[in-house]
Amino acid sequence: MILLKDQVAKLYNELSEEYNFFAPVKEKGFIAYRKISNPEEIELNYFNSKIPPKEILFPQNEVLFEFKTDGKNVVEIEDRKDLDEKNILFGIRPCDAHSFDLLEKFFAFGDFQDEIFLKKRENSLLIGIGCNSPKSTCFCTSIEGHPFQKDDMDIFLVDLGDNYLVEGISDKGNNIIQRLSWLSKASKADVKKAQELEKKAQDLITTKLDLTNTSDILESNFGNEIWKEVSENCLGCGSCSFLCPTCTCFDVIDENAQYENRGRRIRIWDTCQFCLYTLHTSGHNPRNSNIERCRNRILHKFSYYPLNYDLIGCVGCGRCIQVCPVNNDLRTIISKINNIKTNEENVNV
Amino acid sequence: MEKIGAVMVVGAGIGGSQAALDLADSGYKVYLIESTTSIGGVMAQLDKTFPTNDCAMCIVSPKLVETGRHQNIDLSINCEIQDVIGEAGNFTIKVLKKSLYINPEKCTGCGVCGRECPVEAIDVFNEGLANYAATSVKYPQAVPLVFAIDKNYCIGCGICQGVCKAKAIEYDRKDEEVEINVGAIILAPGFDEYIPPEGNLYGYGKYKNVVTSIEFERILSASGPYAGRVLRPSDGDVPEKVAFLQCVGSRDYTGKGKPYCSSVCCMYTAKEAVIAHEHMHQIQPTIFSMDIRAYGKDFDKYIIRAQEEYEVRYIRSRISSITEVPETKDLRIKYETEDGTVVEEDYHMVVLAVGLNPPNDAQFLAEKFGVELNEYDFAMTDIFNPVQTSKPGIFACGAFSSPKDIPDTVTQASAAAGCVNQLLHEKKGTLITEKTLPPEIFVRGQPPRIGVFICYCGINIGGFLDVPEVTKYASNLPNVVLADNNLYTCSADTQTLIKDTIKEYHLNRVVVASCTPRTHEPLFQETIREAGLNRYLFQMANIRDQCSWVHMNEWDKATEKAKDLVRMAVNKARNIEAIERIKLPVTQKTLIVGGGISGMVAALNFATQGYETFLIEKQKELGGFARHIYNTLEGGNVQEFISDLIEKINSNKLIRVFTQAEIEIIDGYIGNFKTTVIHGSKKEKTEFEHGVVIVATGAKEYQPTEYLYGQNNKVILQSEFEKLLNTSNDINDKKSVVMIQCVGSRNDDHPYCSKMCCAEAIKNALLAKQKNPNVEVVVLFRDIRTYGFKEKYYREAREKGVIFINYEENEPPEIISEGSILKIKLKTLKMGEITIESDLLVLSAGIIAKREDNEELAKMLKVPLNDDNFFLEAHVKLRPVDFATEGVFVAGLAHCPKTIEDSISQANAAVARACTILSKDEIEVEGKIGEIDMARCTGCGMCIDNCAYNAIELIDDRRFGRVAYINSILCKGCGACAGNCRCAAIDIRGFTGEQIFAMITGRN
Amino acid sequence: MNEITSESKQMKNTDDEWEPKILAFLCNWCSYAGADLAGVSRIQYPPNIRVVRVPCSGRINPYFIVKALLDGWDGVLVSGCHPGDCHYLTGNLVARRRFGILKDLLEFFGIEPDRVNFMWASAAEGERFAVLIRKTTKLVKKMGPNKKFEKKW
Amino acid sequence: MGDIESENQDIENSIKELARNLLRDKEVDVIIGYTKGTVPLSSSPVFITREEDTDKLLWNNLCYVNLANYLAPRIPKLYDEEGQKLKVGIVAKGCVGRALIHLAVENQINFENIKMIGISCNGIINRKRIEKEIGEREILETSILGNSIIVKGRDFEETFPFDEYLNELCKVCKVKSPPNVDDSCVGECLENPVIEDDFNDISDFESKTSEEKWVYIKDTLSACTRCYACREVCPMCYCNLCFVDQNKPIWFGKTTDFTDIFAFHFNRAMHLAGRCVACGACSSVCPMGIDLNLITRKLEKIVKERYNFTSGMDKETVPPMMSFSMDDKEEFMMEED
Repeated sequence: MILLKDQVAKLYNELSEEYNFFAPVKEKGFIAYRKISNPEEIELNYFNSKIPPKEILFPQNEVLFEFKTDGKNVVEIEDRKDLDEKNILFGIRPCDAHSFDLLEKFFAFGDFQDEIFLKKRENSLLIGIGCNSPKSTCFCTSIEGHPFQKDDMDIFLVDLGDNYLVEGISDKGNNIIQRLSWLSKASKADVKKAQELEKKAQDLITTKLDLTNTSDILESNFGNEIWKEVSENCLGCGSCSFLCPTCTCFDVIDENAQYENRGRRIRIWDTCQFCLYTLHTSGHNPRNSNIERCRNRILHKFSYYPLNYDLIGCVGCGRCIQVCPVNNDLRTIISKINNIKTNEENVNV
Repeated sequence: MEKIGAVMVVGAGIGGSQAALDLADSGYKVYLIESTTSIGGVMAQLDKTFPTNDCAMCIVSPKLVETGRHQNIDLSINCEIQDVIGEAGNFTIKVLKKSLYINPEKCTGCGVCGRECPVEAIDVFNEGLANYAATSVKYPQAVPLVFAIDKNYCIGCGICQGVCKAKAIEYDRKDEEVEINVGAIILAPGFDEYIPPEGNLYGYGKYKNVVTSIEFERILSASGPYAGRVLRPSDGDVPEKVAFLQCVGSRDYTGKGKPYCSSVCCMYTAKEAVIAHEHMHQIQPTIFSMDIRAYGKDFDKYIIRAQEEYEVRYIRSRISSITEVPETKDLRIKYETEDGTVVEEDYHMVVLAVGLNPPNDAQFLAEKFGVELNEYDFAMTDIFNPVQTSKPGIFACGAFSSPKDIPDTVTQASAAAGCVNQLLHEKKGTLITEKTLPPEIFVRGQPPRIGVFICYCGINIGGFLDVPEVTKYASNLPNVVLADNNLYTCSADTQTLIKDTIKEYHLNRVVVASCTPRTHEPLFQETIREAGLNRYLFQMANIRDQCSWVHMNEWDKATEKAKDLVRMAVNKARNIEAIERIKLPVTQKTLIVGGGISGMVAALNFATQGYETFLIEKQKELGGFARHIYNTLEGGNVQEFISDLIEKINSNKLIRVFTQAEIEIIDGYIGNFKTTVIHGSKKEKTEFEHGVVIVATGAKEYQPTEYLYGQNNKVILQSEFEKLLNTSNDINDKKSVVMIQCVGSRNDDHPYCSKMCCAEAIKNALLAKQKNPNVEVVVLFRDIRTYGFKEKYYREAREKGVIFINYEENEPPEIISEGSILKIKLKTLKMGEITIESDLLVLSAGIIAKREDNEELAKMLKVPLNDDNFFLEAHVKLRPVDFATEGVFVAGLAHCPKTIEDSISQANAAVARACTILSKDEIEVEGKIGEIDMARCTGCGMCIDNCAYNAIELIDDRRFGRVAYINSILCKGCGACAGNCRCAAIDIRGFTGEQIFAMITGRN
Repeated sequence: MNEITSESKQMKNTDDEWEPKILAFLCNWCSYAGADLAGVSRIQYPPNIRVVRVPCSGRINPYFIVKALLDGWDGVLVSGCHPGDCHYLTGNLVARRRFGILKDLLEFFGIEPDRVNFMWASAAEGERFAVLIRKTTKLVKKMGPNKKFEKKW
Repeated sequence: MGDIESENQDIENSIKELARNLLRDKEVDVIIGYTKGTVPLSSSPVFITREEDTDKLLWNNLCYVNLANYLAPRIPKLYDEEGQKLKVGIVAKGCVGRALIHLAVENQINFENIKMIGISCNGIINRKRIEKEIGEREILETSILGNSIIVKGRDFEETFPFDEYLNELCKVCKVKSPPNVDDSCVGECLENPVIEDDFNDISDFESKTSEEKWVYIKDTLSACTRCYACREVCPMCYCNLCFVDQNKPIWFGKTTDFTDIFAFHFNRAMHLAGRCVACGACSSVCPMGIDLNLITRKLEKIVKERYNFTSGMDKETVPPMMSFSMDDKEEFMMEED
């Protein structure tokens, strides 16, 4: 199917009644996903958002429930009522779309099912768009993805210049496309153009990380000297993880209303890069320095994720590379890790 | 006869209160007897005090509250002494406690009776400038806060009896006579001010706009008749031109006033002029004075500031009469300027700087106690020990023995206490009582169970806001187990109720919503402690003084405010914890640095009391500065006094003297110092421990470079002249001796008065005249500062023909050496330029601090120096011998220039202050102090710089590295450290971040 | 999302009746005593302040003041001993530096300068205390309710 | 004076030479400097222990991280195997020197173990501004040519005048080189500097009404994600436990509600008064591009005008929050009318 560029508004108008319509907009010089009220705001000509779209389903501050008191005791707990609302995440990138897979795995792992996230995920429709020009820091192809990866979406768009090629991926997506009867049919030339764009985009990704053995190497090199080197200039800020589409750590706090007998429990993003993250009440901190904290981040994504979910905990979006204040480049770190093994193999041989 | 471990202090002004506190803190039972109905004396009437312009009430009221509450002080007001028998060590005094017609046990000081009293009577406290009721308390912050009925005005209408819900009014209450048995007596009745008699030439009493200085003081006061605005009594206008006349009733040989100098008027006048200008900038003060007697520490700087910053004009002239301009009620003053012209000026208001008289009942007291008075009716005291009266066992302090200012009074009060210590030490601790209290209930970790007691305070609270509503509100707050209200929460029966309630409801926090914690917190704390709760598990909400009384016409809003205040108190109470006060052992030994008169007097006092004492002297021999002095102006034989002291020191086994000694290290803090001394010609090293330190390092004589000193052998110093007079007859062949005053004093390098040079000059002039009546003695002076009774000798000198000529600072005499004579050229205002020929020029060299020595010692002891490198006491007015660093005291010239008698007083005072520590086996430290969370502290050191008490230092902790450490002994809990700490590593117990957070927030 | 904006219920009156609530930190030795004296002297002043007693103005951490604003108090008043009168010698001087910076910064961040006021009042200045309470109440009232920090709910 | 390009070359050469000498003469064990970043508009702090590695050192107007941070106690890595403190050589532009000196004043470091490789900094590029102006185009390469910044992408090339695109703080910087204390500085350094500053650059903002200021501040800060990159990159934010991370009580909320964001930035500013050394690193590293420099300048102005203090100029002057004077300005105290 073909969506003309000037039909985006029409699409919005048709779906925004039923769905909370989230789309990329330009805000303070950066791209952010916002629930929009005016389709003019939508900005699809962009690389990627500053903060990944995970914030739509897993916001930085999220009220888990509210409670009421009679001044002395809690008398009533009010659960979230908005979880049944339907969402459209419009115009997200394949890498970020993949991140929802990882997030889902995390929130559904083990006995505890995080209903809030899962319900929202269930009620969300992903309309993604291929990356015609990936950034130099992108490396999705190293993680079994690519700039036109459609598997994780419900509907996939390709920017053909004047219009978008629309492809229904899931049943959910196809249902929607059926409703949009006014969409025109795609021609063979359109499909071909899309394939060309896909090829061109893939070629633009020059970063190739060999992650085949990384998990194994990491498992056997917990105490390696390399961690000191890798963390040497790390400042311990949370930029990399706050902007990471796959980071899920959160903290839980309670707040009281200022003038009323009520309060709420909120979860807020946290990161393993903060020293407070693992600080025990006793004062003991098992990850007492940047060395352990940097290591944890790498291990979590490239060792624990593969072990637990059989997936790499990274989508190759490159945000952490762009944003690190001291330019502690993930690509460099991975290649350093891969290097250890080679050296040791040499020794062993 | 057996000695008694109790002391009577007569007079509860600042002096009496200080003496009582020092003794009570040292383990003596004190009976404090006051003739009026509240304590605080004159100081409580003052607005500000010189030279710091401190608010008098701010600094004195905590002291008064402490006095009123001290467990070892038995305070009786409205008393009269009936009879005294006995002798040093055992006196029996009959005291008449006159009825207040109000039962002090029941009176809560709420003041309703005073407000309802229909008879407007005169308010003594405001010096007749405001009206007050017959039922009254002396002033709002009075201690004890008990009302009294003035029967002279009372018409017996019974209204007060009707309104008093505490049933405290007892019209038929009788006087009571008691007999008190004590070992020593301190007389501190203070003074009465000179009141110009009827028909005086100043028109006082006749012209409305002529007021005395003490009346003016009340006008200045924020709590005075015009609420701090300076207005003239005739029409309430702002007086732009105010004249202050000095020496009203002082330095007066006409018989109308007193011949002596009242010592304090020059300074208090300067202060009043400054404050008047500060309160209202349009006021331009003019001060008419003879000499400006700014002889005390930092006084001269104050005078200079008054002139330069506050536009105070000084005119050297004595005014004897004033006329009123009838139309304007302005006052006309005629005076002669120094060059002889006569000027007439009009002023809007005139303030008479009235002198200090002996107390009106001086004769009566002298008779009852059997002490002698001097020629002016002040208490006669020992020539070297100014607190020792003519009768052993009876001491005098403050203005009773001579006119003096507050710090001198406080010093003398402590000195008297020091002498009592010496007399009664073996009976210390025998008569004081200690309460037995139940063991504390352990409440830590238990959920708060709060009891709230809300007070009606008669109608004081209940009449202006809805107490039942507030009670209901309180009962619904989280963790509140019980909320109740009481007619008077402070009454004795309510205390029992509170105790019972705590037990019945297992309360572990108590909140009282009533009056101010400043007066009542200790009472309630005591109550809950008696019920087994730690006294810090208490919180107060001030819904009277800061709510019902200030919103008397806003029932709803006052009720709402009271609810908020109660909620805030409950919120805090939820977060309060028991605080255990740390106790520390005290090493009952003392270190005295400096073996001059102050050091030796202190050492002997300590040793007499049985304290082992280490006396350190830098020189080879003891004696210090006074070794160069032969006699005092009053005739005391100094040399004899010193050798007597040295002999006593050397023969006392408890005193260990180190000569040629220097301190290497002083470590530690109050009660627990450790010092290493290097001493003797062989530089031996000795280390010892001690509990207190007295700094008595003295000062030195200025070595002039001016006036040809050192170049011409006819130019000598006053000390050298004294030696010449006392050891030779060289004076007999001298024709003319010229003395120059203020050499090395009151100039840019040493901007202070050396205090003793005037007396020294006059003493030596008199001796010279006595030995050789033909010798001409000329004294060139800037101001003659023979304060107090020394004025007599100034007059005597003039009578004996000593010539006094005034010179100005910027035109000093010029010395020309011509063969065997010296020519002294001088510009005078009245005579033009004159030349005096002389065969001996005597320079009155000032006293200067031993700068290097002082700096080194100050650093070791962590105590400050002032700009002139003398040691700086903790508080200029009320803590004259203490340092901010506890356990360290100062005496003698190290503090500032002073006379031998003053040094001795200070030494004894320092001993008394030290005894408040040494008398205890262990000291208990303040509970509400700072504590450091080492895990948070980064050791940046900001708190160290912010701490006024040197209580914080950096330590290397095994786990946390370099972190700050608060010495809980030294900490006073002000929180200046915690206020600045970025890491919030410091918290103040009782005012923790969490507690204050709870008060700010949680408005649900 | 779950954002319910609630109007502050602090004073349920209409605008012209609105009365500000002002949190006042008073040092124990001077200003608190001055406030007591105002009471003893029955000097009337507006019922808008709520007092927190602190040992010394030096104890007042800027957090207290910022938190009070964030928590919806319409004004904050801090009062200590006059310079030189501090019971703890120099606590108020330490505090004064802090307050100078705080006052400048608050203003720079766009908080109305009159929201936070600092004053000195001695134990003898009951009248002055009342006068300045009247003044600060007037100033805060003029600015209207502190609505900058209403947290989204 | 040459152009920026050649200035950079000179500075870089001098850094390399001084670093080599210090390592060769065993005066230091490790050099902290900057090396080339892997992405455009960046540089990367680097630790060099071998003489031959000194060639990695670089200077390029993108060395925005304040290296003093690596000596602040929060990142205590500079110890050898035995736990002995390493001797450190640190590439020091003016603000790095100031930071080190202020850290010394606060007892955090000791110059005994430190050599500053002083350089005369010629300014740091405002990379966030360039990023924003380039917008949704990818920058692949940046360079300095003459006095211009050249930014190249796949299909564009833009030129920015160097002077204009400097950090606002660098434009008004009066301390280009580190003040010399304890003779710890090699290379360019200032001896007994006296700083005069008129702070005209913020007078526009200061003259705004409260409401205008509030709108600006709110707009600027509301993007904050509270990743604390500003705090972590700040050499003066070395608390063990930052106030926003503390509990008992939790003074300020942790959410990204503006109330909580305000609390963080306001109190952080309070904590930096008289301590901030105006390096601008906080703004350079903010992932959301928040510009905190205005606040930085105001802090400098407050302490200068109130207490005549400039942070990090010498070790002897007591910082304003550690001292006080009877005569401090108190024009802000409320008085009776």
